[in-house]
Amino acid sequence: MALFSNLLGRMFSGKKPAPTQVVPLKDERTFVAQKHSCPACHTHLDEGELERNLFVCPQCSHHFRITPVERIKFLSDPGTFQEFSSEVQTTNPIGFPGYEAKLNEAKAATGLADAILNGFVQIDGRKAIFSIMTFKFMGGSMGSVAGEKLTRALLTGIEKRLPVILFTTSGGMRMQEGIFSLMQMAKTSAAIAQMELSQIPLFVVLTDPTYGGVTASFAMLGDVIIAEPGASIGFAGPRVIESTIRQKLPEGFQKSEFLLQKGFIDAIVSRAELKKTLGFLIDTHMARLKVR
Amino acid sequence: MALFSNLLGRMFSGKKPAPTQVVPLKDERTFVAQKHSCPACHTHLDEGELERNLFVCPQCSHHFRITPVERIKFLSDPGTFQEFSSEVQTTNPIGFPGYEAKLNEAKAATGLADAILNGFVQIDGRKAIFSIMTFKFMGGSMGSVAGEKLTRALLTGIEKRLPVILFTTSGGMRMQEGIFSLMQMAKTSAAIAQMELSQIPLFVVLTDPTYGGVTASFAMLGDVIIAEPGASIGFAGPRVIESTIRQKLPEGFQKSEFLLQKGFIDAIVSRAELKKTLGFLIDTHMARLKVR
Amino acid sequence: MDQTEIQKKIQELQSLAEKSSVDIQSDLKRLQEKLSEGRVTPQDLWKRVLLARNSDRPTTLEVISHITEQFLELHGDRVFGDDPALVGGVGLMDGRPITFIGHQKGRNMKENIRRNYGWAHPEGYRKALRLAHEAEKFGRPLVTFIDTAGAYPGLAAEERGIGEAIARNLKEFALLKIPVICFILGEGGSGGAIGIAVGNEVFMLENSYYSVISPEGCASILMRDPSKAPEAAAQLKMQPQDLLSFGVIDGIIPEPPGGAHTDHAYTAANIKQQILESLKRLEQKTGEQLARERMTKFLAMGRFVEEEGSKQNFFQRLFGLNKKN
Amino acid sequence: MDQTEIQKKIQELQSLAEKSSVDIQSDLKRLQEKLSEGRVTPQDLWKRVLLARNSDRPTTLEVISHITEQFLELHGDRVFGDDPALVGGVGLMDGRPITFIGHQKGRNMKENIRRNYGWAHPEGYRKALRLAHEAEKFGRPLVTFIDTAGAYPGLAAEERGIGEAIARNLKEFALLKIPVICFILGEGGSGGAIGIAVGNEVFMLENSYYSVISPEGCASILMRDPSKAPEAAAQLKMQPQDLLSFGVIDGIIPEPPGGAHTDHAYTAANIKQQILESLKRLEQKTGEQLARERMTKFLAMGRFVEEEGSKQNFFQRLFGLNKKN
Ligand SMILES: [Zn+2]
Ligand SMILES: [Zn+2]
Repeated sequence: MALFSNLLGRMFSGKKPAPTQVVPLKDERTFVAQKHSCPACHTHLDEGELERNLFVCPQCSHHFRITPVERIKFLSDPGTFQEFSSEVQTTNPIGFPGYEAKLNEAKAATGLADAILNGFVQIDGRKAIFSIMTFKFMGGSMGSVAGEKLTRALLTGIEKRLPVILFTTSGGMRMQEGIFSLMQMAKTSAAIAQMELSQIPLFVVLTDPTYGGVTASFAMLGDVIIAEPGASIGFAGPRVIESTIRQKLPEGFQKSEFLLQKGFIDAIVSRAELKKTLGFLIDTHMARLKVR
Repeated sequence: MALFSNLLGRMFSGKKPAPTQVVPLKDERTFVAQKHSCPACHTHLDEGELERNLFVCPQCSHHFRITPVERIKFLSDPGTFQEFSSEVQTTNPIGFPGYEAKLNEAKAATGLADAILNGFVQIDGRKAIFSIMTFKFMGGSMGSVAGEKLTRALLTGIEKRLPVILFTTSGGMRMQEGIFSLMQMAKTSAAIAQMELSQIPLFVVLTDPTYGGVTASFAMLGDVIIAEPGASIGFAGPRVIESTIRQKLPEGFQKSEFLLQKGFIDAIVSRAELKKTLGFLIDTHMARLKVR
Repeated sequence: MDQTEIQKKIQELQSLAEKSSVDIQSDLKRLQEKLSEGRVTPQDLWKRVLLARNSDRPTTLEVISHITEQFLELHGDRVFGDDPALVGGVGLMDGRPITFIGHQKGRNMKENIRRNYGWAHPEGYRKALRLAHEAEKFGRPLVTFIDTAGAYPGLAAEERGIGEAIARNLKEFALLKIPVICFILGEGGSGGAIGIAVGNEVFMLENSYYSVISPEGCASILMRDPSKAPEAAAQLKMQPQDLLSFGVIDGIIPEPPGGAHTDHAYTAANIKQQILESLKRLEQKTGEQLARERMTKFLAMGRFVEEEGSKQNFFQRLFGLNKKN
Repeated sequence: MDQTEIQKKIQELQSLAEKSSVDIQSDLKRLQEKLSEGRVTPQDLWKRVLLARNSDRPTTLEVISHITEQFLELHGDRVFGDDPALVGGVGLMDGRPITFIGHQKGRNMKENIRRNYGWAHPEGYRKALRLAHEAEKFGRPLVTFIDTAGAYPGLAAEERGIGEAIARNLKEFALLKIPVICFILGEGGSGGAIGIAVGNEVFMLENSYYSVISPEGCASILMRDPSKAPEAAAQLKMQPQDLLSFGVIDGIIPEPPGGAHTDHAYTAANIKQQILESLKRLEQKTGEQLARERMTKFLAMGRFVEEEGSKQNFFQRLFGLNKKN
């Protein structure tokens, strides 16, 4: 966590913080494991070229999983990201055996304190709040810290009248925090209820993969819900479902395109278009708030 | 219309009207046409016995279509019905050829001014408003008068803080009134929107048959929606659907039980239980209003 | 359309003579006939019904693309599916955010199979309502485009409650605290049309129609002969001038002389101009006023007779005007 | 449960000795063991998990029929279907109207097939929300009964958006301007449970559990051995005393000594008493207070550490307490 400056502390003191220096997380992509070829179309890829293409396969448009830092880089104006709420840190609330060790492992591997990162950003000059999950930190599992940070992002949006943009990726709730982790579903949804009353827009960007309690709470509560192409999104995982219904799942089940057809997302937007789309959504959803 | 006293006029003058003497309409039942046997189970039936059984077949529980006057008799306390809004009368708003003749025919056959009858009633001592449609009057088709009377029933409910109970039966909108008849869908729904703001309860009782614009407006907008057993309820008629999809419709399609399973009605209540159920609904929905 | 207007149209048409397509020629002829006769025949009216159904007329998405700088289609009803026959989204028109919804027909067989010929299912109406509420939450005006022969009369539509979906829209649209402006683009078919047409102001394109039943349906029920649709169409009084005279709509949007399909840009420009004019009026009002006026407008729809004075008393009493006791 | 309570239970059990079923005997033994050891073992806890799943426990509809004079089940989500695994309706309890919703399990195989073993689909959660809004509109308190292993993990549930349905409930329940009182009757399984458990006050029956994951699921993921479920159950701290000590629930409803299944009337009477007590408190408050308190309660859920003072500052700032600038 020393990686990101503690913005919130400074906010309280009233000083305007300097833009934070961000350091890339370790690779979250399946790229290396696939021996420098696209896992979808098996084309051989050059890592530099892939990065220039926002980690989207130039052949088949497969969207690789990316880190929060890369999202910030691709979707916000350079140098505008200012982290906040990094002072919130994980504990072992129900004394679950082995949880501390797992946490330390994940912290070492990612350089992050937990599975979520909050910050103020600008998108082509428009102010907004990002709350970004990462799958690399214990499968993006949602415990007390992720819930608290997400909640702070939402409530800060209300306080500062800024649109909030959530990027989801998660395997579900973090079972090592027991009932506290389940409660994060209600907690984050209550924060969104508060946003609803304040009429501050919430935009959700679903990325691969988003499952479990995250799908059954804030991921489905955006005023506008966007998905990256080809992302897997669902409540129960495919293996659980297959063992329940005892048959193979159809092709494309739980993919972004499936959710679009089933009526649960507003649009599928490619990574290259996403920054422009988010800017447009801010313009169309903040007009009244600006007038006031 | 001379049949029913004009209550509204008296309401304006502030005089309390006497209970109205109601006269039975001509038979709306399929009974006679079926040569004194139940159209569902073909049991031979005695008309007196059938009436004592609320026009429900004692063998198979087939619910015969009944007249507004019979509904009043079966569902409200004797002598409490007081008609209102009978001063609203039908005209030929778009000059549709032959409409007047058809109207006169229907008036003569039913003794009613149009397809709907409004009145104040009491249900085991609880005050309420009834608005009752009849299929016998031009297939229960909904024109300006039915729309206006229904709207007055709803708005009177708001004004007097009384629950409103609608009994629907209709083949759809009255095409002879052209666009005015279509507008009744929006009109009655706007009145229900007004009720929503006032938090006055609306209970809908769907009876056989309820179709078309009635189903696509007030019939589906009750706070609680009850159906009589075995009633046919839908938007498009079965023949239209069969000719669209070019196949036979499944058994039980558009019946009350089908709608219950599909999630569009709250409960199916037999005619014998209906009065008690309506009383219960009034008790459970008017508690707050009474406290005020 | 009065004589002067028809005269003006003919002049417009003549000035377009160089581009003269068969369409324009036949329209010209039709209008000249109208002028000479002094009034239209059922056959004239029927041509306009066919014009309303012309598959080259501008569709919802085309009109939107003409009148907005940027538009994002938003999908889904959040409960069952996304209906390609009823679309919607948010756009910027002269930099101002507006939510659009409308029936979407296809241009050819393939598109029409996908769009179900603009016959929407319940999920279409539910998406429309969701987007209307989204517009209300963020204070955007709502513009709707009606272009459907009707809600789909199919088994699945009944199973999923097409009646409930339309009914809910009628009620909820009455309550919206934003400006709602509606345009009948082509076919305004019955419940399927009014399901997204409860607006503060409702306009019809010159060659559109808006009716409680299709002329074919009316002819087959009342005359037991669907081929008598032209007569039924005349009797139903379903064309813009009729509805304007009834006070059911608020204005007629001019089409190019040959019909909207001959010049999408011109038609769209007229629609845009009307939106701007209407917004100028409507944006003066509070959300409560807009909802109340819309509700009162539809509560007053219908024609009937009654005993002297009682109607006025009824509404006076209910809306607190001239309250006596 | 402290020592005195356990002592009391043993006395109760002994007084029931004449009716002594095997259940009671084994419970007696279990509780005596607890007492002698001073603390429970994973095997003790596991017996309680099995008790929570006992198919003879009182179900939602049984509890309702015990505590109301009159009850009408209300069906349907108004968009897709009626879910027999999640039921609801309106009832009169001591003459006061209350809306009830709850998961419904079957008593035998046939009933369970119909009720899908209490695993609800999206339409169940949507019906629950509809009834909650109906209760709010008419100012009735809402009482919910949770008894599910989880939301149904099936293809159709995913297609119809089980995630969306639960999520929407979590948000909308937070806003309800009525008293909301929740009871975990038996199994409180994960998202499927919390989807109807956002209450002002939440209670657990003595032998129920409430957990983010089933013990079997936890054991197979973390220990790669589902048979280690008893250990996982102990580690997950999912039983009433745990949750009460965490401040996640507000109280524990006593069951008869042999478990709730041995005496439905007694269990229901305890639930009714708790409803009456809670209502006495909650009905003092305005709708706004109730919604605000419920929201604040859930916003405060979670355990973490942070730099000195910052949390307090954060909430102070947001909720306008001690506002400085
Ligand atoms: Zn590829
Ligand atoms: Zn029979």
